[in-house]
Amino acid sequence: MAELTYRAAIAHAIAQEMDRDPNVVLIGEDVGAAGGVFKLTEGLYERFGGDRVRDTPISEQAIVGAAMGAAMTGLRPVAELMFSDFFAVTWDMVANQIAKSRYMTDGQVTIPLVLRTANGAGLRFGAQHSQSIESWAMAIPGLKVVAPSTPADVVGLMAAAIRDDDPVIFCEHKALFAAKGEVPDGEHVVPLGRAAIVRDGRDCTVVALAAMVPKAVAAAERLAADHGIDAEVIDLRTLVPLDVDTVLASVEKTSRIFTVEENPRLLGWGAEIAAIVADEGFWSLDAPIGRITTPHIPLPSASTLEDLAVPSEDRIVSEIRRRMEAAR
Amino acid sequence: MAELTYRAAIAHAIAQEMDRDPNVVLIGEDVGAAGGVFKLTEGLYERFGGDRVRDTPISEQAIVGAAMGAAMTGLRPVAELMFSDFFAVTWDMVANQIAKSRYMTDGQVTIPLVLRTANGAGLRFGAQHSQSIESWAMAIPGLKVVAPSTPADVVGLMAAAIRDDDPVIFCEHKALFAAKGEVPDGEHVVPLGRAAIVRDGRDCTVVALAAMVPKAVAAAERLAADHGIDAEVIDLRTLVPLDVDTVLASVEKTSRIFTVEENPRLLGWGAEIAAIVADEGFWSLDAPIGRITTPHIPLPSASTLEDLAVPSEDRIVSEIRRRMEAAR
Amino acid sequence: MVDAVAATPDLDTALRIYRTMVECRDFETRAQELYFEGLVRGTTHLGVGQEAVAAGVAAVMRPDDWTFCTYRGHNHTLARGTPMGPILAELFGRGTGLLGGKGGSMHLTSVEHGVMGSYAIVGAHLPIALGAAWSAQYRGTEQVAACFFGDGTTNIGAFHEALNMAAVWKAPVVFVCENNRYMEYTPIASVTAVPRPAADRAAAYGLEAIVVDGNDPDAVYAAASTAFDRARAGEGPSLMEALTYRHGGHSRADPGKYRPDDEVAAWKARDPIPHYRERLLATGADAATLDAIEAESKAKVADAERFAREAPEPDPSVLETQVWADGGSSWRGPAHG
Amino acid sequence: MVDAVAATPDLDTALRIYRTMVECRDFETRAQELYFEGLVRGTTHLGVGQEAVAAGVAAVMRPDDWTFCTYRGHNHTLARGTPMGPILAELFGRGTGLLGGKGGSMHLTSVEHGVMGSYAIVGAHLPIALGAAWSAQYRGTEQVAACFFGDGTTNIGAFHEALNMAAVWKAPVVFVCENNRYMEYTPIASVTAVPRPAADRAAAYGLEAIVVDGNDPDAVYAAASTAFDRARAGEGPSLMEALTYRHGGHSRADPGKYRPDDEVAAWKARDPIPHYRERLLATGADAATLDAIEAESKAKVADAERFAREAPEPDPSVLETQVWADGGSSWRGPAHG
Ligand SMILES: Cc1ncc(C[n+]2csc(CCOP(=O)(O)OP(=O)(O)O)c2C)c(N)n1
Ligand SMILES: Cc1ncc(C[n+]2csc(CCOP(=O)(O)OP(=O)(O)O)c2C)c(N)n1
Ligand SMILES: [Mg+2]
Ligand SMILES: [Mg+2]
Repeated sequence: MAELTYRAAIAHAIAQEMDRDPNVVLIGEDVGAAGGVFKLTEGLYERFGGDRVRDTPISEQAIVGAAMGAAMTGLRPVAELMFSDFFAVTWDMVANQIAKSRYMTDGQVTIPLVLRTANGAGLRFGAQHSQSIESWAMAIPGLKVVAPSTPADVVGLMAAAIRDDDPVIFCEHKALFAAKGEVPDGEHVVPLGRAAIVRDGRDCTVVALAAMVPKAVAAAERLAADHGIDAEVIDLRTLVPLDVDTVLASVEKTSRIFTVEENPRLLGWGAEIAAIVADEGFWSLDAPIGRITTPHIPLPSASTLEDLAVPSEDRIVSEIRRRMEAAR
Repeated sequence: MAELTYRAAIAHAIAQEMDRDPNVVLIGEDVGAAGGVFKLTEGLYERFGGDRVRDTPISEQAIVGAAMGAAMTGLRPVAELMFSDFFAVTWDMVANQIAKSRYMTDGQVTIPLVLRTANGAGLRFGAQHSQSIESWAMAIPGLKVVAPSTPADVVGLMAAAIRDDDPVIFCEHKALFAAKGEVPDGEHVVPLGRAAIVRDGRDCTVVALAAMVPKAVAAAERLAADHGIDAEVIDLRTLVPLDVDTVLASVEKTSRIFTVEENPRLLGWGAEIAAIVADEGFWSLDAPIGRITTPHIPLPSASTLEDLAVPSEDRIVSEIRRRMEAAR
Repeated sequence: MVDAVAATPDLDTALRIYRTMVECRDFETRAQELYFEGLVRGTTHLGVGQEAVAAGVAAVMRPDDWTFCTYRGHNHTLARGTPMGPILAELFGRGTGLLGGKGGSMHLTSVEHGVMGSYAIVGAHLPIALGAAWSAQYRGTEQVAACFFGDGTTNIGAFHEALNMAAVWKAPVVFVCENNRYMEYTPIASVTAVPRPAADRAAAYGLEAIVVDGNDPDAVYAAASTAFDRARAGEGPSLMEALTYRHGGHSRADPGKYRPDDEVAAWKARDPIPHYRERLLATGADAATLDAIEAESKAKVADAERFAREAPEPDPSVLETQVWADGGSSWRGPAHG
Repeated sequence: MVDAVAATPDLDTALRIYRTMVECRDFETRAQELYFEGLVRGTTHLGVGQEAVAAGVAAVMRPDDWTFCTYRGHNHTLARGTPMGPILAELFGRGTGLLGGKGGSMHLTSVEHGVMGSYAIVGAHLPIALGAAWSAQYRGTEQVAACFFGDGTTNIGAFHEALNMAAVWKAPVVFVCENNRYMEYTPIASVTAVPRPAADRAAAYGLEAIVVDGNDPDAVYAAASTAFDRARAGEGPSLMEALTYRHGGHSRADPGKYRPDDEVAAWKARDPIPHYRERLLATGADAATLDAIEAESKAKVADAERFAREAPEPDPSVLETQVWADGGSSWRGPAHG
């Protein structure tokens, strides 16, 4: 076990896979000599050279398209989109080409690639540099979607994503870059599609992702300590594949469920969880399903406003408490 | 009253607004002299001239970006995206620029534009020319989303969309182009954000949109005639603003709800409806919420397969029947 | 104009080119008839009149080179040797179609023959072809990617990004613009700032302007030889503009009436196939050989039609296969157990 | 190079240009200090060293012309007369900031001053500026849109689409590439197929290649005069490339260490402000006037700092305003009544 930051875990994870497989290559803007604008790829250029770690022009369509073409012909490219908001610039490549080509060709092409991206709010970067786009990707058949909340999961899920034969959207949360955690020694792989129960509880289920996980856990501790509410917290870790079983089993136990989402209100991943539970878990439910989300607004840049927009520990506590008490 | 096809209603609606307001202009690929590849804008170029009806190169980012710049500076552009799938090529303009600029500038800019597009399946055009993208737009704060199911609504909602001071994504369903219906004489405007109850019923609520509306209505007639199930069918008409009240009032009456969606399974608009009802309408519900959707797959092109993929009248009947009977 | 002096196909190659053109023409002509019979479904985009480009470029390609083309991709798919029967069955939407009925005319792909896909969203495949070229470069295989697209495609962003990045990376990709003067129904000249939509942009990527008579397969062959040699030698991409014309409309039932009659007539008079026949006869081929090629082509098309007519509808079970590499489409995590 | 003969600013204009440059410099220098004090939040991108471009172009603009710029937009926003206080308050994330705290440094906008937005996703504003120009053209107002962007921006698709469509439509838009040699940390030359990322592409849109010394405000003024005249005369867009340099890093705390020391030193030695001061003194301005401008600038910045320091945090109630034109953010249909 070594303690790593979430930031360092990213380069560590990529290095682990580049060491293992010479077909793993990395491209993106400033990922090479500069080590990435968030220093997420530091040292990789020096270690693996310019052939395997390539800087690109500001050409997201070409970056992602090239990754696809390379993946179709034998490489396992990892491409960085500097901010997840920039997925919009290359959404055709992602949603129409990469996601659909295997199906359209009846399996003739295989597209093993990872699109990594700095996702989420917290740095006061405003509406165009702070979005959480994992729900955009979840809505597109043919994409796998991963969003780790800990350094260990960064390493384990990155390994699984790179080894996976399908395209994976890998969301690295900006607000977690400085977070520290233990990472197992040696090769570490966490299979896609398995949620983690990060806190056991009996009274309600709280489903969270990425930066919302530590907040949900902290909120759960306060709910337990201050209000006698024992929340089970689930870190989904991957949206596709989605670990429906873990969620349903938890709701069966708790009879109540909340989602904690950083994304805007409408059609965040929580809507899908709610819809699934309102169908497959309906008979377990004792109370309305609560979604704690950012309002349906673009994200503001001012720190005061950004902090108000994104679900906070306080808001999670008070919302769950209000609803749990109303339902009693 | 005159009978028009859905197709003809589009040009009719645009003409109505171009007549009314000289700031309404139309751009897009082949929209001018050629009258549109689906003949949706036929006659407009002849009637309003090349200054108001402009052909563009194949440059969706420029088309949509130009519409935004023009809208910010006094025009009311209507821009056509030939197929809704092409929104992906210009998603940055739509989701990051158009949707967010008013908020980011604290209201300094107003962006009254309409992005019209041929949406949906049914023509055997395959995965990249048959998508239903209204749910993509619904997930983006700052966009209004309209998807009419009848010629009258095409006219009335197009008028409202063009007159609206906010950006509107206007989805014209390919499978409905040939459908006929009565359109009121004279100026016809249908406000955004009002669903229509297209069939009254007591046993369950069926929420549909665009091409799924006539199928849902036909299915409801069969459910009533053959199985004694009296379904209320709601045509949402607009996803944003969303007429939550009409849906909740119906569920209060029926205690059961189904969505009928053409989009892939995960995070279609039905997930949002389900999530809202599982929260705000929870105490009305007597049974799980059922979503009838396309599987979570890209759309196949073969007619046999496409017909299997998209919800059919048969599937709607059997799914609602199965669930209604299970819950009895 | 690059003339045909640089590299000239030998007789065998020229006959191969002729065969390819004839087969493409016969296949598409019949496919269009079958469209009007209601057997070909969805949409089709014919390359009738443009065969010399597909045939001329394919003639310089190695079997392990890659073709990336558009919805107007029948010619390119055939030119690499993909069998006609499965293509036609795919156009019929049948289960034994090239893509099992999942892709249709606009997405023809035969990885086995180096046809890495037909792309239906304008411009998308230029970066993708560049990516394949990058992979060849990285692995040192000397494979080359050929990427075909239309004049209208030169105005979309992906074109620009791909050309620049390919040039910077010296990627072994040959971009071939088939300038048929129209983007769907709109004349390219009315929406493009320069007269030669591709060639007049080459300098923006540090590339040579290459314009070639796209109705002359030898000219195409010559230009392609140079471009492929350059790519294989590690000298980077090329962008060539082939001037040609589609005889018919843009797609399906489009009669192409937005085009002046005399323009259509002039180009039909320059039909690449009879012209090439003349040239072959003049340069040593005998008529019997050419007649045999033509007859064989007709027979192939007839066989393909038989295959397609007899092909079964897709089995409903395939609807949910091949979303993922495991062959399935489940979005749920593995069952706990 | 276009030299400064074509149009030369008269003394008043030259002084205005000087004032603009000095104010921009003083404002940004102080903003950077306040960033390190923790008062400026989020991110900032300074144009220190690049002021001559903003000042030279602004000097030819009419009050009703439009500016579209990037996240590196302080200079351009100031150059149009936007008051400093609200800009700085916006950088602080305060409620009386230019955008009420909703936009931040990267989105500065002052419609009142013709500043139609600072755009933070590379390339997006080129089509948008073209759209504004189209609207001016349609309404016959003779307004011109100026659109500023960096060298790195020339490699993204939106650049290509906007340039072509603007040229075809003869839209009154002036595209100004501020070539500061870097896209964030990567030298532009290493990712671009041509030496002059903008000018070497002009011909691809049928436009003249215009390269101008971006550290010489008179040269910028001259080139801009020609371009704006052309735009107003209905002759279409221009694309000019101004060679310049940012003294500091790309953003925030970036020290810009990826740049060779001698390169930085050489460009700092060509700092536009002291050079212009020299020229003004040499061509008729008196030192007292220039001193006064400098002192006034310092005072303005101090005032702005006071304003920003005293500015209140945004009221929580504004979080959900101004998504829609009705001022609100509700996504629900009107209540039934
Ligand atoms: C991004 C995008 N925009 C629009 C279309 C619709 N469309 C299909 S083909 C076509 C014309 C393409 O013209 P060109 O590139 O010249 O190719 P050609 O059809 O002449 O072979 C258009 C506009 C599309 N498929 N993708
Ligand atoms: C589409 C997109 N890709 C990447 C970025 C990240 N990014 C911000 S500024 C920048 C460099 C831009 O370089 P240039 O155009 O030369 O402008 P400069 O910053 O030098 O003024 C990059 C890559 C972005 N904002 N948008
Ligand atoms: Mg063409
Ligand atoms: Mg730069």
